[in-house]
Amino acid sequence: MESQAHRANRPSIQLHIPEPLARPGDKASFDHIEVPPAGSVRRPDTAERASQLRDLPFQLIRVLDNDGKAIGPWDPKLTPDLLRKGLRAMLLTRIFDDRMFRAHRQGKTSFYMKSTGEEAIGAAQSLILGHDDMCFPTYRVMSWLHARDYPLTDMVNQIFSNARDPLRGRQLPILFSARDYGFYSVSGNLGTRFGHAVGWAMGAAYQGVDEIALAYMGEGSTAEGAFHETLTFAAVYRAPVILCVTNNQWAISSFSGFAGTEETTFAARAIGYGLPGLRVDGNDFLAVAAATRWAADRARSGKGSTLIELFTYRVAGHSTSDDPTRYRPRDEAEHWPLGDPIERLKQHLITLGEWSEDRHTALEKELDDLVRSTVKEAEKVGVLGESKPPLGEMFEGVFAEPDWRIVMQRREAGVHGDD
Amino acid sequence: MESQAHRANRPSIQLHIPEPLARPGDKASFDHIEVPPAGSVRRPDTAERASQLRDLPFQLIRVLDNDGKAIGPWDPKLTPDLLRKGLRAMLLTRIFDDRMFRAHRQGKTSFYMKSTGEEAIGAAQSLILGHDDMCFPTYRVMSWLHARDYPLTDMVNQIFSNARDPLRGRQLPILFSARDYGFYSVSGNLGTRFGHAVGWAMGAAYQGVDEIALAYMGEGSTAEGAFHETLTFAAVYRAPVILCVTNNQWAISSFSGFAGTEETTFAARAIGYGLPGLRVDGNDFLAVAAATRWAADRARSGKGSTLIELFTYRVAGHSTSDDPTRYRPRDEAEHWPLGDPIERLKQHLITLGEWSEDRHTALEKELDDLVRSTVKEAEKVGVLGESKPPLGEMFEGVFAEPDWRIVMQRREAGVHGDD
Amino acid sequence: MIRAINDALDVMLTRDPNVLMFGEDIGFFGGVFRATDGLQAKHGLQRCFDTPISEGGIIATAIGMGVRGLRPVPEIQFADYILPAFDQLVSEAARLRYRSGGEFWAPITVRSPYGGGIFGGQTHSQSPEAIFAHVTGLKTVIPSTPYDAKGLLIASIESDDPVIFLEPKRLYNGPFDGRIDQQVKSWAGHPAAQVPEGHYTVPLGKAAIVREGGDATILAYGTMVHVSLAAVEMHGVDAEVIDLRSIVPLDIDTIEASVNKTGRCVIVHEASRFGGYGAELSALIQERCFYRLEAPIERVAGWDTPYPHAFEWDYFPGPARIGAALNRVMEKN
Amino acid sequence: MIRAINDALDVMLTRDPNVLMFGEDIGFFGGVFRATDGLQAKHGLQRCFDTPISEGGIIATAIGMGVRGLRPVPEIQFADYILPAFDQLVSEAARLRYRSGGEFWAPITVRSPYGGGIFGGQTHSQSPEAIFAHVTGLKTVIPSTPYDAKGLLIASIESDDPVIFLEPKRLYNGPFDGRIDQQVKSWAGHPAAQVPEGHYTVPLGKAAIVREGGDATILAYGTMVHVSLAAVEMHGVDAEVIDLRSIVPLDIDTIEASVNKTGRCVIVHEASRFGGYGAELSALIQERCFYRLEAPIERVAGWDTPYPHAFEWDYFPGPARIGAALNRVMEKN
Ligand SMILES: Cc1ncc(C[n+]2csc(CCOP(=O)(O)OP(=O)(O)O)c2C)c(N)n1
Ligand SMILES: Cc1ncc(C[n+]2csc(CCOP(=O)(O)OP(=O)(O)O)c2C)c(N)n1
Ligand SMILES: [Mg+2]
Ligand SMILES: [Mg+2]
Repeated sequence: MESQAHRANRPSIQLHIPEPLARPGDKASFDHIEVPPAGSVRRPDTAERASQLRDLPFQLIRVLDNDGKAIGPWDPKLTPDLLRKGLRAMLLTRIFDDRMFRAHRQGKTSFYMKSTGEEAIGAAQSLILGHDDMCFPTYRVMSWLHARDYPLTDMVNQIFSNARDPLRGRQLPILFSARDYGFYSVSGNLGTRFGHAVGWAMGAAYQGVDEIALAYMGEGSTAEGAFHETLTFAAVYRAPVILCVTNNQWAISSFSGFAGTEETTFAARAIGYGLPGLRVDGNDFLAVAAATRWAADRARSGKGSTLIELFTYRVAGHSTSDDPTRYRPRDEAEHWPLGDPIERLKQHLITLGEWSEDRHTALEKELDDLVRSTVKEAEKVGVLGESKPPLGEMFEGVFAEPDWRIVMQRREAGVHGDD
Repeated sequence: MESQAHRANRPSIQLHIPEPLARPGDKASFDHIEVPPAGSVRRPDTAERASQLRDLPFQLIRVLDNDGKAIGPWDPKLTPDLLRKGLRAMLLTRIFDDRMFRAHRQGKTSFYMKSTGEEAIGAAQSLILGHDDMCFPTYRVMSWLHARDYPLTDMVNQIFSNARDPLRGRQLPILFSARDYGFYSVSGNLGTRFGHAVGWAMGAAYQGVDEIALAYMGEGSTAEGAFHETLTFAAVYRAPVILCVTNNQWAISSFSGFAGTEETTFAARAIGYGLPGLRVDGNDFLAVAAATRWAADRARSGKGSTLIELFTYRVAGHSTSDDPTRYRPRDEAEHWPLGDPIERLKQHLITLGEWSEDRHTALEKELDDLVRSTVKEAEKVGVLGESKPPLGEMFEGVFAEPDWRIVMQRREAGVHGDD
Repeated sequence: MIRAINDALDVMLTRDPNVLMFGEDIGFFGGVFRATDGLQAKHGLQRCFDTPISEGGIIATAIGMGVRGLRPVPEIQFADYILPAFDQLVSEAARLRYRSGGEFWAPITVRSPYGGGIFGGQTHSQSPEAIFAHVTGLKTVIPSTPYDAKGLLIASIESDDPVIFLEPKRLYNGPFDGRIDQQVKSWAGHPAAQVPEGHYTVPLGKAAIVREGGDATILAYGTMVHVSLAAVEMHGVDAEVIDLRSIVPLDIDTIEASVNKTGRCVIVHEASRFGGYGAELSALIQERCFYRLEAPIERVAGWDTPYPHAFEWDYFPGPARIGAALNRVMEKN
Repeated sequence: MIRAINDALDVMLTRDPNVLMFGEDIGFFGGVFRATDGLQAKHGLQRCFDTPISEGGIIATAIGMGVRGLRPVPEIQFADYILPAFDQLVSEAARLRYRSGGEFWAPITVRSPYGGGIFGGQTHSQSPEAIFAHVTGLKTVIPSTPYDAKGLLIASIESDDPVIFLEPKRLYNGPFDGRIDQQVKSWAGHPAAQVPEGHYTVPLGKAAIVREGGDATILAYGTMVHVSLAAVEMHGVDAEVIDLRSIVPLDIDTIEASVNKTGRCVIVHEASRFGGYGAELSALIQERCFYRLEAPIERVAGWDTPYPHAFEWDYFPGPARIGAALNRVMEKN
């Protein structure tokens, strides 16, 4: 063993605890974030080997410039119709979120989570992927469903946990499931569905069909072992899956330094698995769409998985239980340099001559009315505590067929007949 | 959603299952492995930022060239004494392993695992780290203990599970623990101690002392979620820990493709955590020592963790329960291009004029005698089934103090008094 | 109770430099239930800090620190999220001392809010105590009052064994007794809400008889202690109510003496019934009090379903279900 | 038994293209216990393949495939190593159907060798069935003969629920009955070693009365069925021996009928006693057969210590300990 004497004049050791640049009362700062101009990142062929793509995780794919123009090789050249669909989905998400958040204050639901500022992600990806593809969502990509016209009333009924709740009163509000809309069951525990997406995608490859999976994980959740297990399986079996890290920089009160970004990016994780890693402006509908299509093409042609970091910012609190002014500057959102995804897409459409302020205002009004009338309809069924599915639903779906324990306990709980 | 019609002429999809280049009956091949010349990798300053080191994981740090000379910037310039110590430890490990393997055939122990071909790793690292540092080993780095002169008799007693077993009959042979030798408790389940090393190292930093931890994980085991959790914590808190992947290319019957090396290296995992990643010739005692010292200096000066991939080859079967000829060519080991670590260090010492064939033969004889006589001594205590610790040991150490269940069960099992 | 827990942590941070704590959102923010409120500001960044969202990593790290001689008190944000760390707890923390021949051990105390009653749905309401109780080498502690919470938590931190410290989250802000038609109560005025300043311990493995009685014995822990007391009051049975306080080690003597006295027993817990901790209690009692038992031991527990969001009060074992079980053991039907 | 398992897998691979299997070393090599020997060669690389060493990843992947309608049969190399996947099994596989309102479910069958008797030490000998039995939404199946192994495994694979299929590894090559002084037996000649060709099922939730008797009831599963039979033979008690075959769902009717008949009961398992599956059995029986019981129900189980390597036969519940319990329930002391 070497002598330890030579260590005497080493700097004194201290445990490093990451700290964000600003806390409440401090001046908000995003100075550590570099925002490269739109169009500055190369777009390699989708067939290129991962080992040729190791520069990409350290860049930021952006398409929309400050004037609302689409720039550079990643411009996905989407039709105005699709862009308007996306805009509508994002706007609906925003309006719906606000309304539900208020519904929680009024005691109509037990819980709610907004995705303010992150609406581009689910909306763009939902519209780029196909009907037979499957998304493995988090609670923060409800715009996926709005982009596919999921029935709003069902959604509100679920959030109110009332008698028409499609999930039968068994699941917390917003932890949705919508198979026909390519939207896998969300649950409260983080990270565990990431690997299901790989299994689903491996299953597609096993069956020889070109359906693909797309999965989300918040940047905070990437610290779970499940993140790594998922990437390992995705890489080893070249599964046709798109793995997305939605880096909104906060995990409840913990800034992304606690997920390990002080010295690297989430997209850079891909390098260690031999996968392509794309880092994308998550507030840029076009960039999200373009990166998703690149990864989807790659996956469908048997080239395997891509890791996409969607760089964004969580504008609202974590959930109805959270108060972000306790841990970050109140005005932090205003300093966020990548803007509002809705505003940016709107400007782009206007620049293209495919949209106008008037049409926008009209759309806002239409969606607001829609949400209002939907909530009214759901309220007729009942809000939390006023109405719930029949008690028998508590005992359904534990197994495909109930065993004697369930049968006896149903009876003991006073469930009779169909109830 | 985009139409799926354009997919019609895509290549047909298939699930990719990795396969090694050669199976029994095939010609053994290491053609996929590039062996760069010794001395070809730059040695950055230990204070350099991880982001400046992203080239290193794709190279191979080697010091000893084919003539037994130490070459290039990574030459650790060890004293001949230390080199001879290392040689002795490696040779002892090899001879001890062979003897114990035979002891298993003779029914003297229930289980054994050799580390043939990998002896340089534990030996070099044990000699480079200090007495107050702590290693979190696997079952395949027993050369760590041999390098620190762990009492051989104790080791054999543990392997024979006899009355003098220092682990009191509670643990499988070779799943050792030797606190005074900086050797943490091994267990049968893989991967779970990797994170303990980070906690231990964080504890050192918390206490402001410059002790460091070093942990091992086999390349197969890196697929466990624990690997990622460990790297995440190591990076976030800049823990003074050296994290080693011993890539011996096999995990029982599974080649390293199943751990995800078809397109990348294990050292490259470091990039995604913002850590330095070194890829090292694990059969080169000097290279292992040099890389370890680099990482140790870095850790001790508060710069945090390093991931080291030790590239080697598992020459023997996985354990006494394994027959590698069932899944790889019988002569595969002979084609392995990085040679025998003992032979290479011996040649180096001879080249330096610090060793000779005669001295080597004498040392072999000495160690062989030592092992033989130690085994004889342990046999006097008893081999498996002939002798075991007192029955009461079964009930000790469950808790710091036994509760009534243990007390009653001791009695029921017939333990009386001190037994 | 949450303030008593905060107080215990504060006391231990002050007394012992080897004590430190970490977990998701517990540092600057003070924890989603405010258990560590103010502790980082008072004791420093290194003594109470945030972690990556990785329960396995949190426990692994804690074990490594424990091995060095520190006494880490990691928090898992909800007991439902202990499962990713289950392997660390079972295969490592619980086994380390045994397998290493006593060379290494992990004196860690894993704090975690558990149980239902807050409309938290399936993954914020579960009671996983049974799977820990079965693991040799782990202690599992569950307080039901502020006084006990502080004393048991300090005793847990000072224990040289790994302790799972489950905090009934529905009791954080008041002694909830399952009567959902009544006004929500705070701890103010509750006798066991008087928490002495400074250091004191409540020993692990010692149950509390919270109500003496001769007709039947009720065994409970956590929130169910209060619900059981309400049931006794509402149903007019002179039952002895025992708060187990720690389920491993278990105070079998107190239980045995009580059931031998009453000859009747109701076991109550929130966790689902099949294979729950109540099964072990029932088995032990019939082994030890067989000839004194006058009626079958009853178990009142969560149903054998996942914890259902909208059916919170149908799932949660309330005073009515406990009362019915009391009636059954009293053969009053 | 190992050949019966291999046969069941072969039958299912042949019948159903949705069946596939994967696990550590099960592909080319055929598994460390040879359960999948020859299956990759016969059915192709994609039907039976190796995996990364990541139990969590294996189960997550299986669930994802199951959601697509496949019927994956992952292997976990030793049941001791299921724990890294515990969260996937409990929070995902077991809950998916319920929480999604029936939209998704995971028809996976997790095969894993479990139990002691092979000098495997702490991490190759454990019996984790109790922690699965407590989880609502999981089925747990444990065969004790080649005939049952094949029939139960096929039934498990065909089940639409997630099944933990625990294989008593000490029975792979013969009906070990705990008499360690006797010659090791192979399955040859054992009546239940006659395994019909092709497809058949043994229903989940139906126990087998492997020995009829009137004096006492012994409840066992896995290796302990054979050890219990040996104990009966050695101790001359006319006990009824019931092989549970699946512990969830449990065949409560068969148990209840038997104990009502005999009035005495011994429960046997390898897992440590406290909080083990025997506790649930004991609780259920005293709830249902209280007025018929003539003596306390006895539990014979592993001690409440980790599984100790050198003390294999002191830990393993052998015929002598079962015999002593039989004597106690017969009040023969
Ligand atoms: C396994 C697990 N651990 C902890 C939690 C508690 N929790 C809920 S959300 C959350 C933060 C998640 O942050 P992130 O992954 O970044 O997603 P975001 O909320 O920002 O979209 C935490 C810690 C949980 N739900 N599951
Ligand atoms: C959690 C866990 N899963 C599986 C096993 C079974 N197992 C024991 S060793 C081994 C292979 C390990 O390979 P590697 O990590 O490459 O280490 P090596 O044996 O090559 O040194 C496996 C799968 C285990 N011991 N623990
Ligand atoms: Mg986030
Ligand atoms: Mg290996």
